[in-house]
Amino acid sequence: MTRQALSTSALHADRIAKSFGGLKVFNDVSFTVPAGGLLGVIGPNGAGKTTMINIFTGRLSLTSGQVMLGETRIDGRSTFENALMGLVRSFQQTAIFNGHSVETNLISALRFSKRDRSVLERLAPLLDQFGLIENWHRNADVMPYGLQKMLGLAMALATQPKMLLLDEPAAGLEKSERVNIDAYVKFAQEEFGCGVLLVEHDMEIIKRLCPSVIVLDGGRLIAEGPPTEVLSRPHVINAYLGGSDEEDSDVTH
Amino acid sequence: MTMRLGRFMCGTLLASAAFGGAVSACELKIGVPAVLSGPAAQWGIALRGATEFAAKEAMEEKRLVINGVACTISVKTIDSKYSAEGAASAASAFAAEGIKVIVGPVGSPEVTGMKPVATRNRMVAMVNSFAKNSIGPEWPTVFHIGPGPSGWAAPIIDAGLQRFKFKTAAIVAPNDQGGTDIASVNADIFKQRGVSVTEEYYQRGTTNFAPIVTRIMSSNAEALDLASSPAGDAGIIVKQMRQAGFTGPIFRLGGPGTDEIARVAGGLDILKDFLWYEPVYMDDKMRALEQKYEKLMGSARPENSDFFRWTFAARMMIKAVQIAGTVDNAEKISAAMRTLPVEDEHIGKGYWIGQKFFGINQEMSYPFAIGVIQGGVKQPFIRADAVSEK
Amino acid sequence: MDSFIATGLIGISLGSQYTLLALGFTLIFGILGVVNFAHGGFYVMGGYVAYYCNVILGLPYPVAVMLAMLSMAALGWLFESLILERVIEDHQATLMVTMGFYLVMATAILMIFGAESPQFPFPVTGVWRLGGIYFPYANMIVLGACLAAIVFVYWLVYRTNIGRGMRAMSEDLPVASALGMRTKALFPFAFALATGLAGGTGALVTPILALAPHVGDSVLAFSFLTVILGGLGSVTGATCAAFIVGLIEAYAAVYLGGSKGALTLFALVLIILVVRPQGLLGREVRRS
Amino acid sequence: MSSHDLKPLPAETRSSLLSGHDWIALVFVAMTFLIPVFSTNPQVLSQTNLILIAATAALGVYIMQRLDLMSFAVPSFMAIGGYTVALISMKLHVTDVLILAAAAFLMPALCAIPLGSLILRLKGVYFVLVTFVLTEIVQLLLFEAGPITGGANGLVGMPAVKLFGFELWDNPHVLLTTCGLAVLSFAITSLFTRTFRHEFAAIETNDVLAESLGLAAWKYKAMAFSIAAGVSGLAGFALVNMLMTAHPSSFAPMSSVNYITYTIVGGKASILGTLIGALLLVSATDYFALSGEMSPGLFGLLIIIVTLVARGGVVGVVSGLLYRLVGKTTPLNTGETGHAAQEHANQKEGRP
Repeated sequence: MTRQALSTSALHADRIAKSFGGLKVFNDVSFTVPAGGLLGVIGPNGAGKTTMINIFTGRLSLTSGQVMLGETRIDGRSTFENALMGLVRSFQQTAIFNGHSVETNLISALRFSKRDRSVLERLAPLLDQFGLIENWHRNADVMPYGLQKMLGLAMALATQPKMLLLDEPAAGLEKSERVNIDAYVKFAQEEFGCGVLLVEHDMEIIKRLCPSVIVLDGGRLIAEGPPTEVLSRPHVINAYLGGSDEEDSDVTH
Repeated sequence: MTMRLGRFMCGTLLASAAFGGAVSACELKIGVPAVLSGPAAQWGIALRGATEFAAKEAMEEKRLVINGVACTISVKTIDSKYSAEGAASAASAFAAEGIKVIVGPVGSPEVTGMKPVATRNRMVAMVNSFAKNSIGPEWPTVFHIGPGPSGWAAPIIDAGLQRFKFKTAAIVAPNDQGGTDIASVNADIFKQRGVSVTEEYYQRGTTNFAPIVTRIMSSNAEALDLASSPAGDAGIIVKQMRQAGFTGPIFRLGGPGTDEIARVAGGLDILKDFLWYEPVYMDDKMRALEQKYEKLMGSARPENSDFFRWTFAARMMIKAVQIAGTVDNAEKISAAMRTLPVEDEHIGKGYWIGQKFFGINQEMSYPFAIGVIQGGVKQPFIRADAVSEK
Repeated sequence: MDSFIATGLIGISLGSQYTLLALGFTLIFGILGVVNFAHGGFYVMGGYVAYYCNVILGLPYPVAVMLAMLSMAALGWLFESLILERVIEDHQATLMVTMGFYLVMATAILMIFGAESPQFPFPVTGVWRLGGIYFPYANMIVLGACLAAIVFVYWLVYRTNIGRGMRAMSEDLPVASALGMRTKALFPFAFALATGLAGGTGALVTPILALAPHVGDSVLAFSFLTVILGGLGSVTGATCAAFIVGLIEAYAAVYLGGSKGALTLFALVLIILVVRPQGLLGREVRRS
Repeated sequence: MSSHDLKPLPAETRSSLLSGHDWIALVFVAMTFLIPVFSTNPQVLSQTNLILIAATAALGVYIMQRLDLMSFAVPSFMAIGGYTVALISMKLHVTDVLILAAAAFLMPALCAIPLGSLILRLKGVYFVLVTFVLTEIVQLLLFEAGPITGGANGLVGMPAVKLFGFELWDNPHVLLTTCGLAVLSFAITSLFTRTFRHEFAAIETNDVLAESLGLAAWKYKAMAFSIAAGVSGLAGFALVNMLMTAHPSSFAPMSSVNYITYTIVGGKASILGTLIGALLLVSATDYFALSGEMSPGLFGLLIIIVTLVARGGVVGVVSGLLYRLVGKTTPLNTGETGHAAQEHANQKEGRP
C-alpha cells in the first residue's frame, strides 16, 4: 500500500452527536484515527461506544456532525458501501455464518468484499496461530467461543480494510487467549497497513497496544492522551467508579 | 372450431381406448364433482345426496337394463372445492377410473375448470352454473341442469310488480362470476319492465354489509334484488336493510335458500315482502319424492332444495344411458339425451332450451315455483310453467 | 349529511370489533413472536359455542358470551402449551402449526354444526332512529361491550404487573428476557387472553351479522391489515389502526362502492408500509 | 512473523456446479417426460401435471426461503404469468410455447423489481404480512380490471400452444408442456441459488455481518424476489395451459398457503424438498378429497404432525437418517435454521 493511499484513509469524527428521542447518547465528540494508526476508546458501559461504531458503519444515522474517511463523508451511507470503501467492523459477540465451515466463512468474506484468495494466503500465519487452519472444515458454530470470535476477527481482516473498527475484541476470551488480540492488531497494522479503532475494556490490552486513547463518559469525550497517563487522571478514575470491578463484570457478561 | 373438435375427439379416442375394455359390460359409474368444503358445501351435499338417491332408486327398480342385464350403478364423489383446479382434478380422477358420466358440479368456477378436462376425456356431463358461458357449441357433451335467470327472472318480477309498487330497484351480488353474470341478466329484465336499476357488488367474504346497505338506502331504491348472493350473505343484507328502515319488497332472483336467509335475518317478519325463485314447485308429487328419499336412504333429504333438480338431472342421465345402451360412450349418451323429452315423474314436463342464450339447445327447462312471503306470512307457492324458447 | 354520520357510526362499530381481534393478534405476535393464523378459527368457534349455549341449551345470552370467552381461552391455553410451545423458537414452524390448527377447527365446526347458518338472533331487537341516522340497539350493546372489553385489556396491560410484563416482552423480548423475566411463563396466558378475546368477539358479533363456518377467513385478513397498519406488537397502534380500518372500510364502501372499499383499504396499507414500514405507531423495524 | 512450522493453507475446496440434491431433483423432474410413454391413464397424467405445477409454484417459496423470508406472493406472480400468456395467445395469437414461456417468466420478474424494492426493506414477519396483502390486492385487481382480465369470468378458451409449429393439445402433450416448464424452472432455480449460495446463506444466517463485510444484501434480495416471481409465472403458465383458462379462482390468496406447506413439509433447506413436498401433499390432497368435508381437517392435522415431528421436513429427516447410518454428524450443509434464528437473536446488539 502506498503512502498516498494511506493518507486518504484517516478516520475523522467531527463534532458528532447522537440522540434517541430526547436521550443524548453522546454529544460534540471529535477525534481522528490516522491512516494506519491505532486509537483506543475506553469508557464505562453506556458511554456510547458501540453506538459510535454503528454510526461509523452506517447502521445508525447521526443527529449532527460528520464522519470522514479520508476525503469521503461516510455517515448516513449504507453499511456495505462503507465496507467496500474499506471501513470494516468486528462485533462484540461472535459474528459468523452459523452452519458453515471455517473455510466457507472466510470465502464468503472474500466474496463480499470482492477480494481474491491471495488475501487468504497472506492471512495464513495468523489463521494458523489462532488454530483456525486445523479446524478448516469444521462447522463454525460448534467450535469453542474463542475460536468463533477469532474467526469473526479474521473475516473482518480478510476484507483488507483500510480502517478496522474493533468492538471489544477481547470480550469473553480467556486470559490465555487474549494474546491473540495483540497478534491480530499488530498483524493488521504491519501486514495490511490498517488503521484501527479499538474499543476495549481490558486495560492491559489498551496499555500494551495503544499509543493513544480517548475516554468517553456520559456521551462526552473527557480525556485524550497516552493510556498510562490518561488512566491516572482523577476524573477518569472517577468515571470508572473503581474501574477494575467494572472491567471484570463486563468481561464475564 | 371444427378443427379443434376433431382434435379433441382424436385425443379422447386414444385416451379412452385404454379403458374401453376395463369397464364391465353393465356397471354404470357416475362421477360427482361436488363442493363439500367451505361456504358452498351445502350445495355439494344436495348434489351428492340426489345422485346417490337416483342411483339407488334405479338399481332397486331395475330402471337401467342393458342387453337384458340389470346394471349396477355406483356413485363416486370427489370434493371439487368450488375452484377450477379442484373440479379439473376431480374430472381427471374420474377419467382414470373410466367414468364417463358426470353429474355436477355446482359452481361457475368449477364448471369452467371441468369442461376442458371432460371434453378431452370424452365425458358427458350435466352441470349447473349461472355463468354466461356455462354451456356452448364448443362443449357438445355438456348439458345444463336448468335455466339461469334469463329463463325465470321475468315471471318472478312480473309477480312482484302485480303485488307491490316500485319503479326503482337495487341489485346486490358478489363481484365474482357467480354474482355478476346473474345480476347483469336480472338488471336487463328489470329494465325491460320499466324499472330503473342500480347494481351493487361486494367482495366475497364480506361479513358486514352496513356500508353497502347505506349505499343502497341513499340510492332510494324501492325494491331490492339479492340475485345470487349466498344465503348467509343475503340474510345479513336483509337484516341490515330492514334495520336501516327499508320497507320495500325483496327479490332473490338467484336460487333457493330462503329458509337459511330467514334464519340469519331473524325470521319471516324481517323478510316481510319477499319473492324468490324456487327451482321446483312443491306439491304432493314432490313430497312423495321426499318420502321416497327417506324410505330409500334412511334419512331426511339434504336441506338444500337443489336436491330436487339434481335428482332430475341424475335420472335424465340414467335414462339417456338406458337409451344409448352403453355406459361409457359419451357421444352416444349425449345423442340419446338430446332425443329425450325433458320430463320427470315428480317434477313434471319441460323443454330443451338454450339456443338463444348459449347457442346450443342443451339446457333443461321445467316447471318451477315462485315463492312469496307477503307481510311476513308465507304464501302458497305460485306454480310457473316451464319456459320455452319457441 | 345523515349518511355521512351513519357511515361514521358503521365505521366505529367495525373499528371496535376489529380492535378486539387485533389486540389479541398483536399481543400474540408481540409476546410470542407468532403470527396466529388460527385467530379467525377462535372467533368462529366462540360464535358457535355461544350459539350452542344460548339457543340449544337455553342459557341466557350474557352467560353464553362469557362461556364462549372462557372456553376459547381454555382452548387457546391448551393449544399453546401442548402444541405451539414445542416449536415456539422457529417462526416458520409456528406459522405452519397455527395454519394447520385453523383447518382442523374449521372442519370440526363444519362436521358438528353443518355448513348452513343456524338461527342465532341477538336477544335485543329494535332500532334507534334520529332523522336519517339509525343505529340498532343490538349494535349499540355490542359496541358498548366491545369498548368495555377494550378498556379491560388496557387496564390489564397498563395497570397490572402481569400486563407490564407482557408489554415489556412485546416491546423488546430480548431485553425483557435479559432483565430476567420469566418470559415463557407468560406465553400460554397471553395466548389464552388473545383467543378468549377472539372467542368473545365472535360470540358478540356473529348474532348481529351471521354465524357460518367460513366467517373466520375474513377475520384473519382484517387482523393482518390492522396490525400491519398499527405496527406489530403495539397495543395502542392496533387500537388506532382498527378504528382507521373500520372508518376507511365504511367510507370507501359507501362512497366508492362495495368491492372498491376493500381495494382502497389494501392499497392504503401498502402505501403506509412503503412510507412507514414499522406501521403508524410501531417501534422502528428491528435490525436483525 | 516467522515462517517456521507453519501449517499450509488447505487447498481450495472445489464445488460442483450443482449440489447432489439439485441433481436428484432435476433428474426426477426430467424423468416425468417419460410418463406419457408408459401411461395414457388420464389420472396419472393429471396427477403428474398437478404435482409438477405445485412443485414449480413452490419454488417461488423455496427461493425466498434461501433468504429466510416467507413469501405468500406466489399466486400473485402466477396470476401475472398466467394472464400474460392468456392475453398474448388470445389477443395477439402468438402460440409458440417458447415465446410464451419467455413472456410468462419475464413479465412477473419485471413486475417484481419495483415491488421488491418497496417490500424487501421489510424483514421476517412484516414480509410475510405484506406478501399476503399483495395476493389479496392482485386478486381484487383481477376482478376489477375487467376489460383486460375478463373480470370474474376470466379469459376462457386459450388456443393450444405450439412447439416449432407442432400443436401440443391433448392430455400427454399438456403434460409434456408442464414438464418442460418445470424442468426449466428447476434448472433456473438450482443454478441461481447455487451460484449465489454464499450470499444467500450469509443473508439467511446473519445479514448484519454480511453487510458489514461489504455485501449489498438488498441487491440479492431483489434478484431473488424477481427470479422467484419469474418461476412462479412459469407455474402460472402451466396451470393456465392445463385449464385452457385464466381464471381468478386459480390464483386465490389462500392457495399461497398450499405452496408454503409443500416447501416446509418437504424440507425447506433443499430444492428436493419442494418436489417431495408437492408430490406427497398433492397426492394426499387428492386422497383426502375422497373423504369430502373432512379433507381440510385431515390436511391440517398432517401439517401439524409433520411440523411437530419432522422439523427439517421430509427431506431433512430422511437425509438425517442417511447421514446417521453413514456415520457423519452434520445432517445438512445448509444448517438448522431454528438454531440459526436463535443465534441471531443472541447476536442482536443491545444499545449501550
